Amino acid sequence: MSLQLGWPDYMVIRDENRCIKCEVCAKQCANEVHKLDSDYDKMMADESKCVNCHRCVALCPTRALKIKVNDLEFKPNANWTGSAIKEIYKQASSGGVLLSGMGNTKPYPVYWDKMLINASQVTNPSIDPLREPMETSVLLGRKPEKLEFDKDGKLKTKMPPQVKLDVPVMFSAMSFGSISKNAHEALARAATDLNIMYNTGEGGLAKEFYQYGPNTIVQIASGRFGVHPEYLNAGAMLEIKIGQGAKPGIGGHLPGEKVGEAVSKARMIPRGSDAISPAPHHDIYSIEDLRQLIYSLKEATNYTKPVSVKIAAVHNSPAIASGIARAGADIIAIDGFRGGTGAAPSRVRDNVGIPIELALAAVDQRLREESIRNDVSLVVGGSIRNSADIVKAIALGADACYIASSALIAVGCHMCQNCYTGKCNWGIATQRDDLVKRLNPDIAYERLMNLITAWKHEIEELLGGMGINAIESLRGNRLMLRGIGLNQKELDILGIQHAGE
Amino acid sequence: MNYVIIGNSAAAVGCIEGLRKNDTKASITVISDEVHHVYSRPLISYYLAGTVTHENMVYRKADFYEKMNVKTMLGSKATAIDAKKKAVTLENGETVGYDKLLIATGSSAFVPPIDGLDKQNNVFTFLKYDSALDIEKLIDKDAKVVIVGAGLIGLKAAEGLAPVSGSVHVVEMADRVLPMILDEQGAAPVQAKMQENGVTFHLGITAQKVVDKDRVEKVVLKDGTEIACDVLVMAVGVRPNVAEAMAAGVKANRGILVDENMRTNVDDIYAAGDVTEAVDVTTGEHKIMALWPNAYLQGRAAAYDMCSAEHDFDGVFPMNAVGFFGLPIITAGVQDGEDMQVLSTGENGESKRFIVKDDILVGMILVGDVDRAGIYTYLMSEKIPLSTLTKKLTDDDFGLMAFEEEQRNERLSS
Amino acid sequence: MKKVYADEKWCLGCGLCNVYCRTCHSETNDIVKAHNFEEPRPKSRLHVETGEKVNFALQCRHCDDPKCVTACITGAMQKDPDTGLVTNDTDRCVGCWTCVLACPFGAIVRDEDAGKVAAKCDLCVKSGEPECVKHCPNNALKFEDRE
Amino acid sequence: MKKEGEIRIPSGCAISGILNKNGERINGEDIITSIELMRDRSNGLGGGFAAYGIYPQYEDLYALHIFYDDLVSKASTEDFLNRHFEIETAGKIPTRKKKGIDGEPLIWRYFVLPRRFKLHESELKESEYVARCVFRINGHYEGAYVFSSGKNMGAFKGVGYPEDIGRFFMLETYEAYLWTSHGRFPTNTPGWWGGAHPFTLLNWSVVHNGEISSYDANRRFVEMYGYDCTLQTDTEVITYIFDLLLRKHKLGLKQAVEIMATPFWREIALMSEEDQKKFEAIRAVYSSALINGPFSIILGFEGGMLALNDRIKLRPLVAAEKGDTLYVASEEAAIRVICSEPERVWSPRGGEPIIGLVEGRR
Repeated sequence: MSLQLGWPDYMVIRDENRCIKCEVCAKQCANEVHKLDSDYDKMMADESKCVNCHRCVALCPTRALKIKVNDLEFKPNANWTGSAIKEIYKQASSGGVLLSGMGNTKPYPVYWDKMLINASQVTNPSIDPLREPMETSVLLGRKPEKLEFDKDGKLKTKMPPQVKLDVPVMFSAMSFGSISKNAHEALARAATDLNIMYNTGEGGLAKEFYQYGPNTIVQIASGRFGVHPEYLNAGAMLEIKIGQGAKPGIGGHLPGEKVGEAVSKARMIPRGSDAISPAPHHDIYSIEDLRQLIYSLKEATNYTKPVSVKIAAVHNSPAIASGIARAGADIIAIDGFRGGTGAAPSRVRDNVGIPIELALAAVDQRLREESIRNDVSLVVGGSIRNSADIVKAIALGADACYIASSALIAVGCHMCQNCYTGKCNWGIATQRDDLVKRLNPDIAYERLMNLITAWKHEIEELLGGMGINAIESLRGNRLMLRGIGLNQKELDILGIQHAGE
Repeated sequence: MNYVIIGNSAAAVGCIEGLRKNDTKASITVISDEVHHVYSRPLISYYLAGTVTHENMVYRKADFYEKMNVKTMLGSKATAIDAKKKAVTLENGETVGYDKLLIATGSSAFVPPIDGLDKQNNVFTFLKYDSALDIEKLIDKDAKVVIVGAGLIGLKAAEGLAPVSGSVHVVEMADRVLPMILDEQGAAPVQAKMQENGVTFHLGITAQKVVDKDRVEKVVLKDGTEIACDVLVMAVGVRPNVAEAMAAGVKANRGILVDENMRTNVDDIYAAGDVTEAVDVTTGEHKIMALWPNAYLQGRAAAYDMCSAEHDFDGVFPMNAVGFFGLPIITAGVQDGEDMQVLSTGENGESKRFIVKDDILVGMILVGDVDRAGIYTYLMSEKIPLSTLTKKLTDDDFGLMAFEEEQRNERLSS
Repeated sequence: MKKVYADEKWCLGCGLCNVYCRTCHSETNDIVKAHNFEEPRPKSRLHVETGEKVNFALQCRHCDDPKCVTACITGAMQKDPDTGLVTNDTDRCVGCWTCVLACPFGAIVRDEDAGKVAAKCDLCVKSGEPECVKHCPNNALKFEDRE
Repeated sequence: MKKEGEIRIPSGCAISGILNKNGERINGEDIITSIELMRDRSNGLGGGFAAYGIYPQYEDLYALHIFYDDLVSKASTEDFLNRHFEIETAGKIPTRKKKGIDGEPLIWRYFVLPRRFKLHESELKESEYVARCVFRINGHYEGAYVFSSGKNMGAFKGVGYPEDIGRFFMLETYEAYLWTSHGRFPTNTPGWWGGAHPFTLLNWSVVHNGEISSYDANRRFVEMYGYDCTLQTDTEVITYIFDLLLRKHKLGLKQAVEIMATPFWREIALMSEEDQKKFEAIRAVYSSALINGPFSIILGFEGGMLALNDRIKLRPLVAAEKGDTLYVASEEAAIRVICSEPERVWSPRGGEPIIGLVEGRR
């Protein structure tokens, strides 16, 4: 079909006075947007291929390039917006489901930005983290109801396995396959040196990554790719992935092009074959089935590693979370609907699930009402963008946060949302050798270290400001939060008062 | 230890610098019939063309001898060597004793027998700074220059004199320029380039006689062509200056025979530079390789051997970089022989010609595009089998990428 | 001595090193002017070799026993005994290209525009790190002392 | 303006405690003198005392001290009391008129025991039964507030300077082996008698100087275990944490301290492997019972007292000893004013407890 009803989404704007025809843009664009025209000795652009990933912009040594959203518009219509119309064009031309990468783009409320953090003034001294100890470590795992000591004060209770994080942040599940080996390596190395955890995602684990075991969460998802006893015992924590915030109720699909030799080995599937994760686990059709899987995994790992169950934040999350806690999970991970993904149907991504803030507040409250909040750890993810989001999440009741998009942005992701094409110009969401090498894990590692170290400092500052010197004293400390511009229902669900109250 | 060097050019400097690397105290004496501070012989044509100043003619800075603690006896010709007494006799009768002696006397121009060519004061060779200074006095915008010989020296003389004189005619017995190093394909663009710049060639012919009174006024070729002449440059060839050495019992063919450490057959007598016949490491044959870089390396190799110092001297082979009016030419190794395979490429007056024997690169001629030629030189000196390379020699982007990964990375990390 | 080392594993062949090398060796020290306006056009002293799987940027290795120095007919090419830096005195260089012939890395660049002289990496350390290293977007060039 | 319990009110304070380790009883004059010296640490909006050993004649009965806003609330509360307790005796707590003390509620005292069948029916331990009844009254009977519920001990508190409160309650007429007291400096309060310190539950009493920044984390933690933080005060939540740890989880005082002012990770790192494991377990299980922010507290209980600072000592706390008497106070002067030549005076480090136990008692 040659009839194209739409037009390129972006415009490539080149300052001819600044362009030095070094061709860096051409060499760096996997979408082949830029080209040196030798007849006219000028750089030319095919804008229809541009995905606005900014690789060319970032590398252009003279800042001669700008990518702008194409400002060509339809007749103004608040209902039939340009994107609504263009999506119809696309589907009418392709007959396919609209795909997208990364997180929800719709303007739903971001509750993090509607909560404000408290600080001490006069009655209670703020603490200077540069001068006083400031503790950001947390322990994830199941907690017994109480501890027993003998008469000499020695501990009698046998503790279930715990995982200690120096900062309440973990790199959440991103499979080797959806992201490149170099990205994976950077995450693993940074997690190790930060003493936090990274998550294998559902892609299994290449042997060379076993060395990062103490800081690895091995994930078991519905496709069971790369799952075997050695894998289960390779990490320090296990995670059953039930759902993902970006696509609740949907399985995964790694296209065969991304299944090269290394990915094929790690996943234990033939090279070039599509890796399709079913929507549900076909051995979990109910909560009691989950219990069986949790205990199977505990048996397989000799009760030495905590088991997490990850769900997408959906309407009924509090009850589901309660069930998970009672089914024996040690950690409940909840992923909000702004969370990222390598590929999701756009309609699902943009319309299914609920914001993590509300899910977190509701789950924490529900578990407290059932007096089981202290039994389990609660980890939340789904668009944690900065240290303040983390502080707010913990004040709402989380033990720790999962970050993925932030980590990828730290190593270069520009949120073009085209991960599913496998042509990630930043070497992150790709398996193409020439693109993969663009992400030097040494650099990526350092940037991740920097990011989390910076966040740690900020968390310490915010804690100190609140007069708190251990992060556990912030957990569930909702008095430290006030809402801004929220209605009473939202305040009630978040369990916070409005600013000024 | 007392080192004596006869000669004061590249080989001498190589020897001095080599000695001083290993021995800061020993006495070093340089004896030369030339009066000049060590200068760069190949720059003579540049000097005449006015592109290099007198100050820049020096090969090493003015304080070189002082810094190197070298005793110089410049303007003193060594007339005899007594290998038994280990002494050199100078023209003035003085003798200089040595423990180790380097003969680096270079070569002299060979002047063929031409009728009437005798003792005229406007006939020059083009080997020494003194001749350049003499020529300079006779050159003006109307001066007519005739050069006999279109070898390297002849053409460099032509290049140097063309811009500052009225006319330059070059007479060459062979049918092309640079017959010793270029084939026809390589020679044509050189000739063209020189003609563009005002040089007239008379090829495949010899000068039969000169017409003179007290100076040469005309050169008459075999076919009777007469060429008016104010300055005549004789550049048909050179001869190593071996006489004094041979008299002392040093063995020589055309040049002094030396081994890989520049030793002659006589104990404690070494020879280096244009005066020698050394081993061409690409062929294993002894030959004269009268080229500046080789002279330096040989002088230095001799020094290391004199001091019994470790030295990873790879030996030398013919290699040369020249250029005429901006057209660069690089040659190395052999140009022909048995069982040779020739690979060539090129267009628009640029050409590359590689001579391969048994999977090893043994020679090349690059005209015009000489970039990265050293990589080929490296292939030759290291005798790297071409079949291990991932690219063809004639590929446009031939480079270190052609090497296998391990070798390449070793090179990159050196 | 500290030298620039290329790591072909991470080189993207983007050529930014060339851009910054050229700029650093320009009169104006301005990228745009150096590339678009300056006459003669400044030369980069690097060779970026690109292949299907690997790329690398190569510049003068500042060898211990530099063949370019021993080959130089004018004495323009010298290795500084203290710093180890191999530099070419462009006032004395006549552009005979013997160094080009001698350098086993092919690292010497002919600068025909700037008066026919050999151009080579001088490690431009005035700003701490050579420009190519500083601007390599993927750490494929390292300025290190590996001896 | 919202009253205590409807809003959280930060405050600064003075505290003081006197314990005779032999169980010898002294009257209330000394503790009043001690707290009076620190008058400028209070602002007249709250003061109070806890005294142990004051009701030897009713040693086995729960002494409920209750504030009533009015007779209506008294009537309904007494109805509740009658249904749940055998009331041995009841009456107004004796007071005297005191300048600066006004607006006092009705202040009643009941010596009670749980009704047998009710207790049996509840299947609770006696103490838990009593505690729940207290929560019930405080949470659901408007205008009534039980401010003391232990045996052979009692709290006396109100709005005013502490020394005035002490004299208002005629504490010189009581004899106790342990006295604690509190002068309050709330930054914003309508002055509600129930909001004054000490806060008590059963035999626990807590006086506290500070404003704990972990409040809501602590509150939401204890509320999982049946506590109802109606007052939203630090002392209330601290008391409940003590009650949870000491009474419900049966931990020792030392462990309670190790939980509430737990060592820093960097200190734990230097400990023996066994202790590292212990503290890792403590910080895992009881992380929400860590009291964070500035505080110095005195926990009074039947068997003695425990004084404790926050981990980085953001509030003052001084201790002294003379003979069998242990003194703790916010300021050294407040000790010296009643004990001119102490044998030993020291300032405990942050997180380091001072524990004084009475011979022969728990």
